[in-house]
Amino acid sequence: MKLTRRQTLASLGLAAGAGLLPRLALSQDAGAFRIGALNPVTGAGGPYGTGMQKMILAAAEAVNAAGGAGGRMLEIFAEDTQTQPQAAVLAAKKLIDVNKVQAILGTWSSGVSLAVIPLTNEAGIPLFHCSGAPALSVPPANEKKLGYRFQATNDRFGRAFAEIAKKEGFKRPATMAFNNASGIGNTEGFTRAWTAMGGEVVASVVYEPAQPSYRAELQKILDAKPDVIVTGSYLADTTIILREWYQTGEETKWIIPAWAANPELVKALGPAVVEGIISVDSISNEGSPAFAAYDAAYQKAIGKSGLGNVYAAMAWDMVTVLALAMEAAGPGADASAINAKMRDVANPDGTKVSSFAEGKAALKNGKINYEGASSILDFDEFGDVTPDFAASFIRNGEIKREYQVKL
Amino acid sequence: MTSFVELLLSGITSGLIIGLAGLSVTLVFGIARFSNAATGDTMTLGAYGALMGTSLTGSLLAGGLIGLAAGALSAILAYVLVFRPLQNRSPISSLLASIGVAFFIRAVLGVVFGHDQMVFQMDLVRPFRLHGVRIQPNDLKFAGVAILTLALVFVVLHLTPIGRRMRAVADNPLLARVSGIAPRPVMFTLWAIAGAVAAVAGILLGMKTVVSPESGWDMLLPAFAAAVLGGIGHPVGAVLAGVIIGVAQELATPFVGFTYKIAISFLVLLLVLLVRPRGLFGKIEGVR
Amino acid sequence: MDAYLIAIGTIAGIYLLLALGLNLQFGLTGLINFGHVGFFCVGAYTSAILSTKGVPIPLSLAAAAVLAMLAAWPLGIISIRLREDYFAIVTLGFSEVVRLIVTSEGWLTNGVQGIAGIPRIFRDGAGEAQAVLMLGLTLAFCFIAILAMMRIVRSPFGRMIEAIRDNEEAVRSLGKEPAGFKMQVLLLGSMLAGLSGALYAHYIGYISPDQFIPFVTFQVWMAIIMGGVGRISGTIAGVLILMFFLEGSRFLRDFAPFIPEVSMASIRLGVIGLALILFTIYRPQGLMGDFTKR
Amino acid sequence: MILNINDMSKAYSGLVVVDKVSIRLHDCEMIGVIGPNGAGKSTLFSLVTGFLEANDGDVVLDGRSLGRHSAAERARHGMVRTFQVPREFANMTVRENLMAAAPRQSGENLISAFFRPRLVAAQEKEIGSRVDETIAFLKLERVADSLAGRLSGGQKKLLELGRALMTGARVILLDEPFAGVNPVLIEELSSKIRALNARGIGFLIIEHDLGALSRLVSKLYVMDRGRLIASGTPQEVLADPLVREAYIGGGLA
Repeated sequence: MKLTRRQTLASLGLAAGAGLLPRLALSQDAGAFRIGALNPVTGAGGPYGTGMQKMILAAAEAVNAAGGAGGRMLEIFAEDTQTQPQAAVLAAKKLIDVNKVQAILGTWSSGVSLAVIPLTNEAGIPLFHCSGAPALSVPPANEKKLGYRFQATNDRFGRAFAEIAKKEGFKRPATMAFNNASGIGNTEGFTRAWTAMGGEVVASVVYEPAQPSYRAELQKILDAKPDVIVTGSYLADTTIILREWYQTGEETKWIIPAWAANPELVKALGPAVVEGIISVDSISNEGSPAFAAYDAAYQKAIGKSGLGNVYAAMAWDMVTVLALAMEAAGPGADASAINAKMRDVANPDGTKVSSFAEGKAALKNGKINYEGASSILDFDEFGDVTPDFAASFIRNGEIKREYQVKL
Repeated sequence: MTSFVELLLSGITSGLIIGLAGLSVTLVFGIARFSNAATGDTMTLGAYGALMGTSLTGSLLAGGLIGLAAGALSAILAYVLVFRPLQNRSPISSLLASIGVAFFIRAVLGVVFGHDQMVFQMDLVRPFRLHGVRIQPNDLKFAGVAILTLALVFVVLHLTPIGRRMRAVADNPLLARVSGIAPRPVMFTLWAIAGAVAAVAGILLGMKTVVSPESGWDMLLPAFAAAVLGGIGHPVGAVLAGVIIGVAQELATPFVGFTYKIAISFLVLLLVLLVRPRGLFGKIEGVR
Repeated sequence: MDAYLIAIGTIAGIYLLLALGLNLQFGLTGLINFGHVGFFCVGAYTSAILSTKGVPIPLSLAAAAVLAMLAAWPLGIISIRLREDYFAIVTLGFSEVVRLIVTSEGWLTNGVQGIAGIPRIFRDGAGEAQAVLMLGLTLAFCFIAILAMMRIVRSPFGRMIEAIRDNEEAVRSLGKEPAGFKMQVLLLGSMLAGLSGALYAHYIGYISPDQFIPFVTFQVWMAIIMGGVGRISGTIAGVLILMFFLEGSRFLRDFAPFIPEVSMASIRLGVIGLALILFTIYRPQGLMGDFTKR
Repeated sequence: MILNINDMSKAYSGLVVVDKVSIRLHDCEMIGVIGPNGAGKSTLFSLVTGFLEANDGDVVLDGRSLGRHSAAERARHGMVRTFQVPREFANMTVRENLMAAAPRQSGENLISAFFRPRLVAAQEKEIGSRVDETIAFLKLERVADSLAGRLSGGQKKLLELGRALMTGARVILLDEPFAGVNPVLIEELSSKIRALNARGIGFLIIEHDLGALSRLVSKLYVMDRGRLIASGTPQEVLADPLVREAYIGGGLA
């Protein structure tokens, strides 16, 4: 088996071409509005990516069924980020250069969004993402104000933690953060908000993942005698830390983000260990009609409840909000005209609507306010959603929501 | 002071796990003569085996034995399919192939079990105090299992005919072949033991932490460091070195910063190679 | 030209620089460097940090190459005389420590947040023209590197490193010190990796510590092993295979919808693993034949 | 040329492998070292040439102590060894093997290799002609461009000898030059060694083929369990009862 360099090159080109062909052959109808669905189908985001992609398709179908937006049908080009910046950049380049998409929706991890946003900025098209990193709100990443965040920032989570800690009457908080942008974002947000209230953080630790033991880290925290430990952590490390903490015999309270303090954690550790833990979540819009519509679509596409994939709900909202903005901007509007209408269709002071069809009709009579499936979906000046938060307490193995926190 | 002692105890427990992994590395190195990068993922495999076994039989002990068997079996398979065909080639071939084996095991585990964490359902108990020092019963159990495993391995190595033959091969493979010690049963025993020991390390790690397809690979560097520090090919050395590394990690990180925890084992590795390339207990070694 | 293929070509060029360095180290000299990604990382961060602070890009590229080399130097002093598998472990550890350092030293590297907004090398003109220029620059570096490799292979230096690969003891018995040669090879390969990292940083525009995991090193290993160890043509072929594999899996879903998407990352890992095993056992000389038939 | 090996000793964790061995090699002598398997002969060679670190003892070549020098430095001073199992550069041709052995090549410096091509080319030409001579002397013309790994055992021994010659060695330590070599080639090899000796190169030879060795050397040293137990002319040594005893089961010819 001897391949010359030329043959190898040729076969590579051929194969790549063959892969592209079916997509290129899709009706690249000049009138359609082309959208790139760039999701973490494989890699760490794999559990969510497929659902996100399918919900983008489903929402686009709903828009097209309602006669399109701004006189145009939506056409979706789906790609996988592999939850890796390098692969995501290649995919984004393909979407922008080959498919000529006019918006990219659904990047998930902060690393990927940070890598892709320079490309969308340069192409002058919007990027809708659900990443937590605060850096995505401000220049250079968001200098063109084309980036929209459908998930609360980690910093905002941190502020919610501080509000809850204050409300619960804690005096001596300590923090533990997983060493990544999201984990540190949470605890730094907390520390900033807490010290702004005049409080003091008695100890803080940033730890590396994948350790056989977190005893030394815990010891440092516990030595400061905190009354509550606030974490920016994930499920695996939270499991290990709580297990070791319980076995030290200390009685401390915990405030943990809901993606870590969830039923899985209760199952892994048993009710005795997790008793009294405060789990903090941004409030999704579970009771809303928009959520019901999304949930039905999710059931149909995946066969599971839409509750299990909050990012898929965000992806659903991304398409709907984009289509509403297109409708508001009118036929033939370009990306910047559409971008200018984003807050007009999503933020308050308008008729509350919960689907594209409803909104399209209401737009004829003036301003609308889309209330989404993932949250009520209001954007601040940075293009970030500003959801409220809920504090849930784990009691007897049940996670019960007790009150809301408005920031 | 009590907190120092507590950290020390905790370090010894994690150190024993590192030491077990290092023992597996060092056994393979002593007899099969290459650094087995698949050790970490054999650990993971053992942990998953034990998880499956526990949920099938409902007993942690039976599950652990199943995990142990899974580790041994996979190591023997790797030997028969990969390392035996390579045994007359340079150790580098085996090392490279062992990385392939590592990736392959991890990929299979990822496909079969997914990437969500899994945990051993264990009773968590509050510690008791001895002169003010908190002693965690589970730590004692882990240490007990680790020490029992070590004892068994040393019994096999020193008190059984096959163990004596293994040590003979380790001392001089050429001589052993000439003098008629058939290497084949020796090799099978070696891989069974190496796989089982790695599996025990993986199971203990899984009980202490959580099980995910990546968890074993992260232990590879500490395991190698333990093997080198102990004097590669030297079982007792590997275990003691593992304990030293475990203790060093727990005690030193509050000073150097927690994010540099993994770097400690690398530092130990470098220092040993610089100062005493033979390791703490190294015998004659082709030092160049 | 298709913009997507230009993008693939650029990434392939970046990988090729990495692979050429590793081929010099392993294929020609027998150095088992399992920490190649560490030097790639040093290069990427050097150029990213300097250029975002306003240093002109040609300078930051040069600094990246030099700094990666400088990082290799103490490592070489400590470990170059070690047995080959010790060297492998030490280099693997080195790359992990580099990753820990860029993770932890946030004041310099912005830690886990990574460095965003790294300026592109070509900023004027249309997007397509920029992309073609970047591809051109990357391939030009590859071309220079390939010419240099060919020069090295034909020189007495090249003869000596191949002798070291074949039998280090014999080299010493002839009165030559292998360590010096190996050190130079380590430095050269690291320089290429550093340059490659710098190009990568400017091309992707965003770097963070989790992009520099050992898996990258082993992808490059797979490339040179599949292509043919010790041969420049093999290195090129290997990188093309690697790109085809990495990008091809993007299209695999169109043809094999039965593979669950979530497993795809595992499958990629498994294929790399299998390739390493099968090629080491059955075709150690790689697809392009081995160094013996240059 | 005078080589003095003084009180060479080596022990591994208490086990003495080489025990105070002293050997003297005067102008252009050829000396044989014999002894049963495991007597420490090869270890002695490694100690002398610096491949193993000695616990004690020294090597003095022409009045210069080499005991603290690295293996490569010792080789550069003119003391070159071969190996019991040939260590050819298997993936290089015979010619390349020999070219690589030539000392002081400026092309081995990367900077010269890149920026002084003419100097390097001139040197290569000069080395090339010396290699041609060596190949002709060793009668390796037919395999000059074959890969060294494909040579027969005897040819590999010749090649190692050739490489040693290319370094300009003054004394060569041959470790079992006749092992695995067919009888015809043994004669060939012996005659080459004799010819080189006549040109002024000293030889220290470990060999089990006592017949061939006795015809070659003027003096034999006998080692057993790490110690020298006898020395003298081949006739004297082979008649020594101590030697005979040491060799029982060792297969004395």
